[in-house]
Amino acid sequence: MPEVIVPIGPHHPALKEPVNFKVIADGEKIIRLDLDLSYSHRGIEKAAEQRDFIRVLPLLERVCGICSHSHTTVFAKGIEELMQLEIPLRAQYVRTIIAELERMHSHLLWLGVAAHEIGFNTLFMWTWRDREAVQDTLEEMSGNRVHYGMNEVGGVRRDLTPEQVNAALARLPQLEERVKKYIDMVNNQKTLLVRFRGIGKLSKEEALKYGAVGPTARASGVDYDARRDDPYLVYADIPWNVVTDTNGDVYGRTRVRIGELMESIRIVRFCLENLPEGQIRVNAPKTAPKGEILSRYEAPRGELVHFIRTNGTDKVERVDIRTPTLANWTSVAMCLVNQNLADIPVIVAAIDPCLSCTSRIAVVDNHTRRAGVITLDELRKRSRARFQRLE
Amino acid sequence: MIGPITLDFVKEKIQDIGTAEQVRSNRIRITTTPGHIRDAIKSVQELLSCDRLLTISAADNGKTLELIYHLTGPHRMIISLALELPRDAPEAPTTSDILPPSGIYERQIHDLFGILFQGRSDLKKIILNEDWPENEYPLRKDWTPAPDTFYGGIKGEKV
Amino acid sequence: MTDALLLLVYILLFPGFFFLFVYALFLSYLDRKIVARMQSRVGPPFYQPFADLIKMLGKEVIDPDGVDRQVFNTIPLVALAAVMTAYLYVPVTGYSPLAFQGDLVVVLYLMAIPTFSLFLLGWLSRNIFSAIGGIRAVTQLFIYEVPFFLALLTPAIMAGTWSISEIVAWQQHNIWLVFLQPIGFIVALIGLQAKLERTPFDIPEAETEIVAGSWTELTGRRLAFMHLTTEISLVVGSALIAALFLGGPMLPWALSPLWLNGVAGFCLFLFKTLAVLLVLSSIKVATGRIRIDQLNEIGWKYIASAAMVQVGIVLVINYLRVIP
Amino acid sequence: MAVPSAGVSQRLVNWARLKSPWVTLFNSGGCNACDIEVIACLMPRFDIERFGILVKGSPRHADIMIVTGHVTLKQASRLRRVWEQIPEPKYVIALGACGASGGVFHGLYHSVNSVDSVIPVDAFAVGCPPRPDEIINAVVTCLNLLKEDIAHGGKEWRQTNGIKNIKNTNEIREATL
Repeated sequence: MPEVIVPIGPHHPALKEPVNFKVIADGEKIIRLDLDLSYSHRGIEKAAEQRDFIRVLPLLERVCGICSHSHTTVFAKGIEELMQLEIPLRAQYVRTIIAELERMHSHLLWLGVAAHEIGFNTLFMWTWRDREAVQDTLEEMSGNRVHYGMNEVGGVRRDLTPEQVNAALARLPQLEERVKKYIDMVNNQKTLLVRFRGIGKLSKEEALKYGAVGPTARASGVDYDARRDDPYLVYADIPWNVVTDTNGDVYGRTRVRIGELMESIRIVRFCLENLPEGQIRVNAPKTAPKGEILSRYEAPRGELVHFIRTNGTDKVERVDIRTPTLANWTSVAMCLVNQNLADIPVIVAAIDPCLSCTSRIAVVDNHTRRAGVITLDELRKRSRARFQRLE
Repeated sequence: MIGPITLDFVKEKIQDIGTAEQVRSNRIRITTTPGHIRDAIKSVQELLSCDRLLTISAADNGKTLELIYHLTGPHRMIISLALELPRDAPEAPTTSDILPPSGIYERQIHDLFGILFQGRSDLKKIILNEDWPENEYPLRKDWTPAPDTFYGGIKGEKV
Repeated sequence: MTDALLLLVYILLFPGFFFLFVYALFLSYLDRKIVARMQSRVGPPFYQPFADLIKMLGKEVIDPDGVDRQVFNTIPLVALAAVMTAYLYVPVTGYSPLAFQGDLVVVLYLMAIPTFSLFLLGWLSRNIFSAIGGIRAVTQLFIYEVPFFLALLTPAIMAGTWSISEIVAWQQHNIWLVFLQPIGFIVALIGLQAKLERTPFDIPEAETEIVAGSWTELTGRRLAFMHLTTEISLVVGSALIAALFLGGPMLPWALSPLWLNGVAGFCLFLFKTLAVLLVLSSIKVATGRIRIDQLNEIGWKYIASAAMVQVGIVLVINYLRVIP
Repeated sequence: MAVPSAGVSQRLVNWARLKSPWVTLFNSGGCNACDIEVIACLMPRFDIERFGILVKGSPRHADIMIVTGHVTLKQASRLRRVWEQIPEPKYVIALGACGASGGVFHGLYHSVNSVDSVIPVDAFAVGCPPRPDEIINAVVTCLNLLKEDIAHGGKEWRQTNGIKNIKNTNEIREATL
């Protein structure tokens, strides 16, 4: 069978962050996955070594447009620990609120994208409509819809006014109602079930073995959540639960994300209602002492790790960013094996990858290495084979 | 499942592999050598029940290149296995067969630092573009773009 | 002489091609508007499909590398011509002047041509997305065409004629066939949705999987003609269902003077096609895309057997002469 | 080329071009914040379909290309290839600070900095990322530009007048070949 190259999704209106991967397929079945990350490689890690702590935060914020707060929080948290800086409680609460709002907007976005992948545009539109409520809250609090710029080393840059808190609280009940509706839809809507159930299955052992993180791992019953296992901000002091599921497929990942939406609403409500008074930042020293730290953070997509090393100057010596998507690729590569080609978008979307709108999937047949377009004979043969299988 | 991991417990288990020190309440750093890293990972997996790899960090400290494997398990203790490699011929054995997730990190580190992982045949470019010149590793401290080298992009137009 | 002139007016102006273009664009607008409103959006302005069409006609035509230009230019025209011809046999104001015994079969045949054109375009495009889109289009055709044909032939068996206009006339004297053949009606609706490649059967042009399927390499005029073809197929398809199952453009009783019959029939035509469109749009809004192997399973297991059952029921009814 | 006293059909086409701008989205290696804001434009809150704007997957169907983000080395050649696939008349919008100058990524080793060093850009939208209303505004700006281009009979007038930093498209095509 000649090599068939299907670069799914140049200008993909749904997926983010440029990543390209080749799918090595045997006919209709997938054998393995090959990855190319160079489309969006910018050299942020190098640039971070050349900018001081004040200037590096806006840079890290732009690692990713969806988890922008995650990257700055995990970095600021690490640097503060190296400086042995205790940041005020109010600042920690504000960071938590923004973090959970970000999780909400990311999960709503994901649900819409997953629906779009299976052509269910109505759900796509609805979730993104409800996402606007979260965006409004974030915009009121931070002044921007996507890059919030809330963090600085030593605290947060903007305080929450009582009006902002009340406006945010007023939006939550309706959002909660909508999320409940989505829970209902995901459990009952036929086309969603048909396309999500049993797709991209990952057992608990496999999830552990291949290092899946975040909702992908939790959907397989792996009970890991950096918010609980390595508590940061105020997660140790507030009531919330880790959501897990045992399905292990796309359906399970959807359920975990919707469950986390409910938890996030709970956390945000608790934090807004119990927002302590006080300072929002402390003065941070310009330089950090020599040291190294592994800073962990549960971003919407999974565990985000920054390995930071300082050398006594006002710049980091090294910051190594491990994004959740990178950690999840190995498991995606595994759960795509033996799946149908048409399920690639939804399985890939199920880990909520940060992909971009560039060529992404290339199907390469394993038997021959010849590149080219399918010939008519081939096409005939294929459709005949297909047709025989139908009968 | 084993009990809470303490420094003494770790020291006892890995005494012939390297030296351990507690660097944070939940992190123990073990300094080892490239020759021991596979054994170290195996024993950390078996004796300390670390079932997941957080990440492999690479760093250039000016004199040597460092690789740090961060593993954790149900006990929530992070075990960091650090090793140093010489700058002129940085080579380490691959761990992708015993730790499947490390495959992708190894390719990335190979691109950015030029560390060769013995036993990997598929260390092709993953994070730098296909026109990137060989033997240029951007995250090394002494690397700066050479003015006349073509790094990719569009030929003929200097941007 | 006047007859010939009238026929020419019928074919070219009203209710012929001119009306067809206007109505096709209008239905396309309405479809988009309904979908937008159901998704709580505002939706496009009324002239949108027209503006899109004109713009596409005015765009540059790009020939993909290594493509036979002549064939690539011709295929969209063939598809357009096929559905326009099919329209002439569908009764709009009461009775199609071109009707003959067997025009139902001709219409069904002509309606299949756009799918084959898409397949040819996809294969000729030398683009992998288009090729896959083409394969999927044909695969899908094999799945839905049999139940769709069966469902549309049951009215013919029931009425004992192969002419659409006569089936309409039969319903005028007896009863709407939707009451006698509800299964056939549903199968026909599903088949039409699949034929028009709308969600949940938009597998051949699944945007998130294969960009735009066979459409990917089409530009300018070719794209415009293919768009027009799908829009006209929507008119023909809904008119066909309205004629075969919903009594078509005829009142159960005759009016005098005679021209009033035509006007009433035309109003009924508009009303019934809009009703069919509303159902089709609702299906589109309420579902996601299914996979081709799932469609295969559903199509052969349930839809085809439902159509078979319907044929059986009709044969039994005819045999027992329940309806004279 | 159209002249101001064009015939009815040409005037109709000009009108249609203004009323039906189809957009294709290209992420040239940015942080995807701009992308989600473009997608947010499709949503009930902003609903650009009411202006006749559709986001199309295939560049062959598009009139306007929205480029998000600075251009990475790898994406530069792809960006130009995709741009060449769009049929004339075509317009390009560069979104955000990165699209204009590279923004926060200016001067990084894997970046060519700005979109207009690869393809000619007709409109820039400010912001990091631009709000959806600003993106809609950028499309409207493009349409106004289109109107002026129609009045002048082509894009060439902008080079001589120096109104917009537009490079000769032929020049760029030759450079690629």
